[in-house]
Amino acid sequence: MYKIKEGMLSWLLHKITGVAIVAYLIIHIWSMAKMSKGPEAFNAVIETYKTTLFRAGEVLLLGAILFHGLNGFRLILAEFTAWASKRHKLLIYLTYVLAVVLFIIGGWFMWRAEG
Amino acid sequence: MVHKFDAIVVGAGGAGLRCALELSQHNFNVAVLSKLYPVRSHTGAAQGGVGAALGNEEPDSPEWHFFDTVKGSDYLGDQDAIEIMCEDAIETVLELEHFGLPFSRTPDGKIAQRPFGGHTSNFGEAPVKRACYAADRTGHMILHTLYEQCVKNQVRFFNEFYVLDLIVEGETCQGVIAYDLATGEVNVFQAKATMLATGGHGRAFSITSNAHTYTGDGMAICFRRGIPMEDMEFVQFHPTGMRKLGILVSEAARGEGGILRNREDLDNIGTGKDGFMAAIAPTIKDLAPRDVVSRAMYNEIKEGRGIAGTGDPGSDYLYLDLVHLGADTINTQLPDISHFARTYLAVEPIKEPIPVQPTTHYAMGGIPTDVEGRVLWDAKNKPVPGLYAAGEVACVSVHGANRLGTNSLVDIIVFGRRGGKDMVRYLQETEFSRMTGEPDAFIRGEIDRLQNGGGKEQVVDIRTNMQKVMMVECGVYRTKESLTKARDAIMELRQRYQQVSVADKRACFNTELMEAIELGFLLDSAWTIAESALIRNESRGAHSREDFPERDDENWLKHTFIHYVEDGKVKFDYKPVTITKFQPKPRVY
Amino acid sequence: MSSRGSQAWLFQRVTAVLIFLLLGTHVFLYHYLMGPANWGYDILGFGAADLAKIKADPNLMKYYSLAKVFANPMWKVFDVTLITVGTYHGFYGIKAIIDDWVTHNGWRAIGNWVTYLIGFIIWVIGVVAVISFTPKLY
Amino acid sequence: MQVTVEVFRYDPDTDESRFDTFIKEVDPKDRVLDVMMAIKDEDDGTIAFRKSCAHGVCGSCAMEINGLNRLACQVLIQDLKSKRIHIRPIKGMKVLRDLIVDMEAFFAGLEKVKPYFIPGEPAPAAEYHQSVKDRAVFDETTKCIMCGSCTTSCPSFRWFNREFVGPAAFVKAHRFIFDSRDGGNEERLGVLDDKNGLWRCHSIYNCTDACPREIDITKAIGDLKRYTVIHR
Repeated sequence: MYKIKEGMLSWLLHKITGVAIVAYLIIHIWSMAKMSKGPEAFNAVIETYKTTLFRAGEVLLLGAILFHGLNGFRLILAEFTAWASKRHKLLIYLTYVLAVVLFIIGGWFMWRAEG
Repeated sequence: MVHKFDAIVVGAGGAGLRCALELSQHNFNVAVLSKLYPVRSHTGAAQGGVGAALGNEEPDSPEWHFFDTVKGSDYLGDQDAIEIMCEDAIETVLELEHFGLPFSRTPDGKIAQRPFGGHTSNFGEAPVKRACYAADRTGHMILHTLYEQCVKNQVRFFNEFYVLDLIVEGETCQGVIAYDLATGEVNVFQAKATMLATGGHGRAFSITSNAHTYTGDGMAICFRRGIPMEDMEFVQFHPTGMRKLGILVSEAARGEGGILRNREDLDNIGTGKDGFMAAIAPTIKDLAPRDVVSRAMYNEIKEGRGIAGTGDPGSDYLYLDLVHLGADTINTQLPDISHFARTYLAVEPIKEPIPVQPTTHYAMGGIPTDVEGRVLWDAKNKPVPGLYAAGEVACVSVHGANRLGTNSLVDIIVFGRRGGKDMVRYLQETEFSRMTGEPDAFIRGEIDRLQNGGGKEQVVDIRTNMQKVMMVECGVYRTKESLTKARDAIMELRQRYQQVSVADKRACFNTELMEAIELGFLLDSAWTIAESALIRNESRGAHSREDFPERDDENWLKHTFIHYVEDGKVKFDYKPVTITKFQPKPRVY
Repeated sequence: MSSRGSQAWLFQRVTAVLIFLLLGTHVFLYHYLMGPANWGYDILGFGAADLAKIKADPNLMKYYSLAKVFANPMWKVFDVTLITVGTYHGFYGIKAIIDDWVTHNGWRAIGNWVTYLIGFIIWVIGVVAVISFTPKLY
Repeated sequence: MQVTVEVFRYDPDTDESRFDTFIKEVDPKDRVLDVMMAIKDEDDGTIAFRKSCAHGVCGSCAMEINGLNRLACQVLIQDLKSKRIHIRPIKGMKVLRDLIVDMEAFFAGLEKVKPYFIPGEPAPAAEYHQSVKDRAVFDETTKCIMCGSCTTSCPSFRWFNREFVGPAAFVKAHRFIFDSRDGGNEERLGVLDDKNGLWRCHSIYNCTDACPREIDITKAIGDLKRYTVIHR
């Protein structure tokens, strides 16, 4: 099998996280439409948001958004500046490290928060 | 299968493509046959530059270039041809630039030039910047630019078609026989005019800068058909091949200021102080021509001043010191060479010297032609109608006994172009003639013998033996004894070659068969080299006889023509050197 | 959708940057100021009476704050913009994946149109929800 | 040191493929090509692969070595950091025999971008004027040897779409588009901005990692993307 190097791994992750975020976007807009129908409907939706499954999903979503965003930022840099293209491996690792660090901090806060 | 074209070009290196381009510009139906893909040809390995007296960097004149080439050739080059080459070089190089070749530039936007071995101003006064370059990949850029222009002009390419024979009817060439490597089919290519541009025979030697595919095909094909070979004894050894590998460190490295160092000189590494060459060629030092430097290196090693100090020219080496040039010059002017040193030797040329030893590099001799690229039947200039040759395969002779750096690229573009122009003339006045018989019968028989002969000999044994004996007995220095040994060994190997058979019976990409055929061609080259070297009882240029250390203008100011008589037997003929302007003088630098 | 690859490529990058800015504000406002940061209510202008009601039902707190926000039409415009840019970027991304992964021409065309259609429906739902959200304020 | 070499074999006559394994004693400084040649000379003469210059300037011996496209003549055994050497043909092109693939489509594909000089103005008597700075802009992409390592490492080409113009052609296009003397950019932009053009590149860097000439191909493609956006 052809080796999956840094750039290719990032590309695959970018696509996977992208699809995940779009899936969330659909759910989010769908539930938002429900919420706009009054306090009762709103509260019902909020209750589902508070389930463990949904909260775990939201924490994962944070990870997806962090990676997709940071990697997207790296890609823009790489496509628009020679400086970044020359250092693509360094920047990719930086993306990973930043994404993981922010994910741990943000995820911890999100999980701890009372919904 | 039978193909019919106005013209066939065999070989897709610089000379072949330049010729094909010329023909395509005149709307002739032209096909290029190559045993490789076009940009794989060995022109792409040429690094340093192409000589042309543009005078962009400092005053220069084609006449000085003319003189340097004559002197470099040790007065064996034909002066009428050299004069034409040096004058044509200027417009040919400019034309290449107009084809888009990305030459490096001077600060005022002109083609940049650098000094090179043996190139001087004012008839030997001081080194001159004459080599037009594109970083250290000038050959690569020439090859790609010419290929691109051929694509633009929709030249028809037959890639991986290995030409094995000429079709000669009466005394006229009518095309070639080619073996299609992908299908194993033998194809007949009929043409009014054929250009051979197949390169040299460096792979006859064990240490060489040449490609694996550099197997003297064109020379052997002609030799077998009764066309003589001219000046085969002259084989250039380039001073700076990478230790053991033979990969070339271009003369551009010394052109930019690189200095050769022996073991007594190690303290001077990085200082830029003169090395041992200063004593041998006081005027141009490390930029002396290649034969001079190679011999000097050989002597240094032999006298125990090699880096290892073993005194064995086979294994000992010297240093090429670039350290004092600084990272900037090394990285921008010599990027490829630095890359090679890092990849293959794990040497960082910015910080440490590169271990080098002389490597087989270039065949000055080859198929005799006139200045229009027409192949000659004999020393009396009788042309072979319809057959042309240019580049390393040919001997015009502009390089004589030793080629100057950059003149190989000058040779291919100038004579590829001139050959093309003469082919245009020839095509306009010639009709197709009828082919008789089965022109491919001989080659089919040969292939059948190699594939189904049942002999017990192995290609690799014969090849290894040949390369070793040529390197040791027919190398930088030669004697009657060593050459006799070489000749006899080659004769024996030729006998054994008759018993070669290949295990691979497939039709598609039978590379084993291809290597067997290449070995047959190489054995012809090796044979003619050894025979010609044995007969020339003098030292001239790259041909250094320890038993005849002096140049002998009285008896040997002439070209050798070696003819095939029958297997094991050759006959010699001689052609006087054309001298127009520069009378032979002792060659000191 | 642009027919020219160059414009689509540029749009994808421009929308990425916009999303970064808009989504940052969105998250900060809805999920921080209205969530963990209680002082957010001061900024939104909640009085003591509002806070008392909210205490009785934590869920209502969110509803109220949202209502307060949407009382200002600027924020509706903001949300419509975010939905538009987000659905464009997201669904164009899906289309790009389909372009790559689905090699059969017919299936690719079908996949693209289905993507456009879903994207459009989601966009309409989102926009309608934002615009039609007119909660009563206490 | 001893290495285990696994070589892909394909027999066009029977349409069968397999891996052959050879145990070889090698010097760590040997190149993979040296080992391949030793196998051909000593073990099995029928193995077919291309070779020529043997120092990385001709591009004949591109193959997939331990999962990466490389030139066999450029990889030293010690650099592989593995005693197992797994060799197969570059992917995405028709295998003709063993390690030899059909390059005709690749070469024909390059021609789409008009990879030749189209003069911007009539040739002057001497050379075209070009400043050192203008020459430097496209220096890196002039290094390309058309070995095909980049294009056949790119998933956009290999996995999805053989019509994709591909990194090698972009490198060629870059070399001419950013040549101040060239005037053919209008003709090239159409191909670059096509659905099989630049936008299939997702900056994966496989091409850059594979390039034996160390061309930053992804950067070159980035240059082309920006150029195309501005000029279309």
